[in-house]
Amino acid sequence: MLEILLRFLLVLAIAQIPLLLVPLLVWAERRVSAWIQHRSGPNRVGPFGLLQPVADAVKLLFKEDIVPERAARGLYVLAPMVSLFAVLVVWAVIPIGDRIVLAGHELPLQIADVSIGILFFLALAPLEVVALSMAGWGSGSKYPLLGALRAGAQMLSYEVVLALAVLAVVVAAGSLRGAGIVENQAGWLWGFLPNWNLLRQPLTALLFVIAMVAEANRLPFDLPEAEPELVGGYHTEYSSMKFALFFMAEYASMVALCGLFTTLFLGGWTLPWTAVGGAAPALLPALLGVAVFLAKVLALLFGFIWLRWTLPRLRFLDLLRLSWRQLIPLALVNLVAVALLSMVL
Amino acid sequence: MSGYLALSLALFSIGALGVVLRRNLLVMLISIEVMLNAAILALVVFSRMYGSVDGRVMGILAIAVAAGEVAVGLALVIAFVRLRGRPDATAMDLLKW
Amino acid sequence: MLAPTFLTGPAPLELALAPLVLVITACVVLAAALFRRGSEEERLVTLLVALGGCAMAFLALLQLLDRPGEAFAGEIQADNFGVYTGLLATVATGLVLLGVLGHTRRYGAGWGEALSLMLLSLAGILLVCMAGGLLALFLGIEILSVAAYGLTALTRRRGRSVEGALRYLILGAMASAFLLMGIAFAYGATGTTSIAALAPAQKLAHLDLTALELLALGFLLVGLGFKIGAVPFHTWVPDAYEGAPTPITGFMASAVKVAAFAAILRLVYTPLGTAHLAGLQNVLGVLAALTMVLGNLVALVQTNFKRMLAYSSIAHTGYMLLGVISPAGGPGAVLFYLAAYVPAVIGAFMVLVIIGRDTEDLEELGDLRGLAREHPALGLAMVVFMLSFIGVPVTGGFTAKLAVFSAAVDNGYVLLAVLGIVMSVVSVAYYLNVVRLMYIPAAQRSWYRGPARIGERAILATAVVVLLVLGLVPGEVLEGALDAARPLELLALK
Amino acid sequence: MIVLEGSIPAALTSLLSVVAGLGAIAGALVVVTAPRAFRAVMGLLITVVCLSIEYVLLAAPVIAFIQILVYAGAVVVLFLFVVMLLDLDGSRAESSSRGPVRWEWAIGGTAAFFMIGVCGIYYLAKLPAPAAPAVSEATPDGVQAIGVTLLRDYLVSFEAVAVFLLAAAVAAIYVAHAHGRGEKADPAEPDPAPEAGAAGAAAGKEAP
Repeated sequence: MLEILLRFLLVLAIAQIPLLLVPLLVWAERRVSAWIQHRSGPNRVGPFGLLQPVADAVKLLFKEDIVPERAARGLYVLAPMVSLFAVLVVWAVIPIGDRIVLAGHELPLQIADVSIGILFFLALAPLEVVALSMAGWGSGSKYPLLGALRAGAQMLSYEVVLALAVLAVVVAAGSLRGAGIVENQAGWLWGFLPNWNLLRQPLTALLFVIAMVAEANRLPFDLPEAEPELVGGYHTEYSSMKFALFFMAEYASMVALCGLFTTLFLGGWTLPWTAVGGAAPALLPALLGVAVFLAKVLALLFGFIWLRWTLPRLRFLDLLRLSWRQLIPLALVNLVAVALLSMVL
Repeated sequence: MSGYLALSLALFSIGALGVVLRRNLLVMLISIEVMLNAAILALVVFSRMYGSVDGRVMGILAIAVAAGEVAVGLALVIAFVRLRGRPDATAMDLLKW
Repeated sequence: MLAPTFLTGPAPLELALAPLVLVITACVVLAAALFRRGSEEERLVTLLVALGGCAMAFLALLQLLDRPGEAFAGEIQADNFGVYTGLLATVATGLVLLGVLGHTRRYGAGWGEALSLMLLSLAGILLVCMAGGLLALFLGIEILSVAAYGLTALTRRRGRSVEGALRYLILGAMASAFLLMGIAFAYGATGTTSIAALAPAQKLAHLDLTALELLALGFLLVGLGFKIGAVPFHTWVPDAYEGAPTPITGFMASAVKVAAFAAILRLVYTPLGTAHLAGLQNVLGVLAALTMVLGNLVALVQTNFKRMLAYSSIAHTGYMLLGVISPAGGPGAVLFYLAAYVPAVIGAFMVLVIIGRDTEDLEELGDLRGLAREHPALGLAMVVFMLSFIGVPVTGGFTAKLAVFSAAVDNGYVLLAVLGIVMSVVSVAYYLNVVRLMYIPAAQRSWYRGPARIGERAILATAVVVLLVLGLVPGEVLEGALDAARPLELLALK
Repeated sequence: MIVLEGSIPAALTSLLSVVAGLGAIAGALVVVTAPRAFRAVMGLLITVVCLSIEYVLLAAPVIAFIQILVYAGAVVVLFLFVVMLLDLDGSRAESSSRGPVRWEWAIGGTAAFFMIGVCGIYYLAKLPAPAAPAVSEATPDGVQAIGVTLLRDYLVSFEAVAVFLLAAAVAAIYVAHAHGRGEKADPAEPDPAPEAGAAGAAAGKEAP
């Protein structure tokens, strides 16, 4: 009984991570953008403006909740919920740490350690597109529809790249479990470098990063919501908490994708040259492992923000061309090469 | 087990009805997908019944086939709409008898 | 990694060589079309490459004649039945390709796509012919169908083409769902996916799985009924035949039909099918009667030549179904019937292709008016094809009908055989109408100018010669067909 | 969530399977009755998701997630894409499609399919209980078993699927491509309606 209770609490705690990171990210985005553009950014609410996201949330809560007259009501209301659901559910298969011992029970630091975890992630992530399509269609107006169309084409194109990149890692590791892939990255490369997939398969990592940015709808690939062209894309007609849900889903999906990248390429919770993550599942090392994992994710998130304020947006056709003409062939070649190499080595 | 098979047959019947009754080409294609899904469900059920992997493997390949058929079907619908203006089987009037 | 062959027969790869060659050729043709799209010479070269692929597949299949073997966990089964039907389909495809040899200008758009789809389709057909597993059979049918949808819509700016393809696709995909459902239930009833071992379950012998078997056969029958174009499921045939460009129609009426009949013969003559043979015979007998009657009667009133041939092909499906339900000698007769039907139907469609070479498609019956006076050789060839369709002695059609009807009589289907003969007499009206039209004088029409191209001559001459040979000295081919189908018959007569 | 057997009471799983089955049927009914294609696609999505829940309950998680991957990730998105694409000119092109339903078909079809369904249910009521799977798919070995079977016993089929997808891709890209060289619309046929031209132009711009 105690074990079930502990496990339940642990799962609850892990599930909060992306949600807790969202306000931090919102704040960081505004501060970093300000820093890049030599502005001050939000600095009135709380120290360094840290409470700004709270203020934002309060403001959104009290806004009027509008449903446009031409909207298909069911779809319109459901869309933001499906969107956030799709993002949060994939977080379940990402291991944020090794095992932990609580009150004599050994528990995995992961919501669900399923044998086909990576497949789970790839299967459920595209639900996000369905949600965007529901929003675009359900709003019953033009810009959301265009945004949703773009989202559909973009995600279909980049989902392939993402899956092919993931597949290359899976082939090399021989496991579909997140934890299995992390364990596969233990040890050393040439004796002194960490045996991370980032170093073993740099091309795969690059492909994954590009596809990841496209999947998260972030600049330079944020065509579905491109403000100058489409006002706001699929969420143009949304207000109040429904808009907030979309907003949270977008940031939470960044967190989930960064978590996946950390698992696949950065050795998950392990810290090279130290004992963190390798040893017995005592309480402190396990927590340290979680901290390492989170640190890696935060670093990646910083990269995301940096990218957004540095690079200009692509044209839509260029975006699709990039995927179909360059990235997919490259990813296929990469996959075959990795498969052959891992057969030889 | 028989419950699952009944579900499969029911889905198949509903899908077939959709193909026969509806005039919207897209809905007809979707109904065909429902029929194929029913068949895949039957494969998985029998695979479980015999405790063998065969049915599931066949199901996986059948999913790929279903997806490919949809792609061609949608391409044809797009070409059709380009020519006739709406995705409607009642607009198919060039071929008679 | 392949399992070592435990047979003294051909090596595993050798069995799969023909489809493999075709797929590779298709990829080459496609790549060529992607990177160099343009001149007529280039189109000619890709056509020759495709023809070469067909020839190599033909040789690869020929190697397997009288050397039965199975490989890849039984998924490929190269018995004589499979090789025979495969050879027939390959020859048919080769003839169609030969027929468009002089038409690189006429069929410009989608040339590479058309060639590669035809080759892929043929690969699917070969897979159907040589399938040893249910799944391989299904996938072969899917490959050939999906390629056929694309080929039907080849003239994608033409409403009739797209419309025909769409109707074909919706009914075809529905048929695929029926087939898959049938395969699922067959697997459920027997616990195996191998066609040869498809016997009522021993594994769960204490349980009555008859319901599953019947459901399986029912679903399979509906699915295959669609694919062969038997009567309540025939509606796609005229649409697809009329909508497709004429050479493609020739391909569909010949090679695709061979595959459909190979599939239905394979599935009827399994332990599962023969266990319920009486029921199958009843259902298929009714279908055969309906198909013969409706095909012939509707063909009478057609004004479009392609549509008329489509209904006539439905009628021929009916005759062949008579062979399918006659275990003693029937399957062999069907094989022979296919061998006699294929050259005639390709020839007839090719005449249309040839006369329309320099202009638009000519496909109305009226377009043939006076043709034989202007082009005697073409007219004569067409006469032979029509006579063979009717089943007049001296042509292959006669021997084929004789074989099928006598098999039906042998198996006690006297009434159906009589119906078949009556319907053949009815068919005289519309086939001879074509001949009549060709020989009445008419104003100048927009047929082709200049001498016949070599490919055209070759294909028509081949078709005529084959038909005459099959009509005059059918002995060896008929024996071969009967021998090839004997294993199937034995299963039913046991 | 995958290791259902044992860890969750049997009553709960059978309840879940009934609920998911009803959901699948409800989704299919939405497909057939939806006035607009978009809703029909949503119905398909419901059916697909419910069916994959059933697959998990049938101890086949791999096919469950492949089902979601292919259907939710590709098929449904493709359908939505086309539905929205055809709607771009603002005419809600598909809403005109509640054309005449052929009633003789309706009655005949309903009767026939109900008979199949009822007979099936009646006969199938005495099917055997499931055999225990040789290898549970919840373990890595189970996943491996699928892979091994796929590439050993079904190698030809696996390759055939590749050929099928190639043929499908060639056909689909060719047919949907708007601007072919040296092609004219068939002069013998009536000109397409003006809004079709607009939709065609839009499709030409957007289709990848």
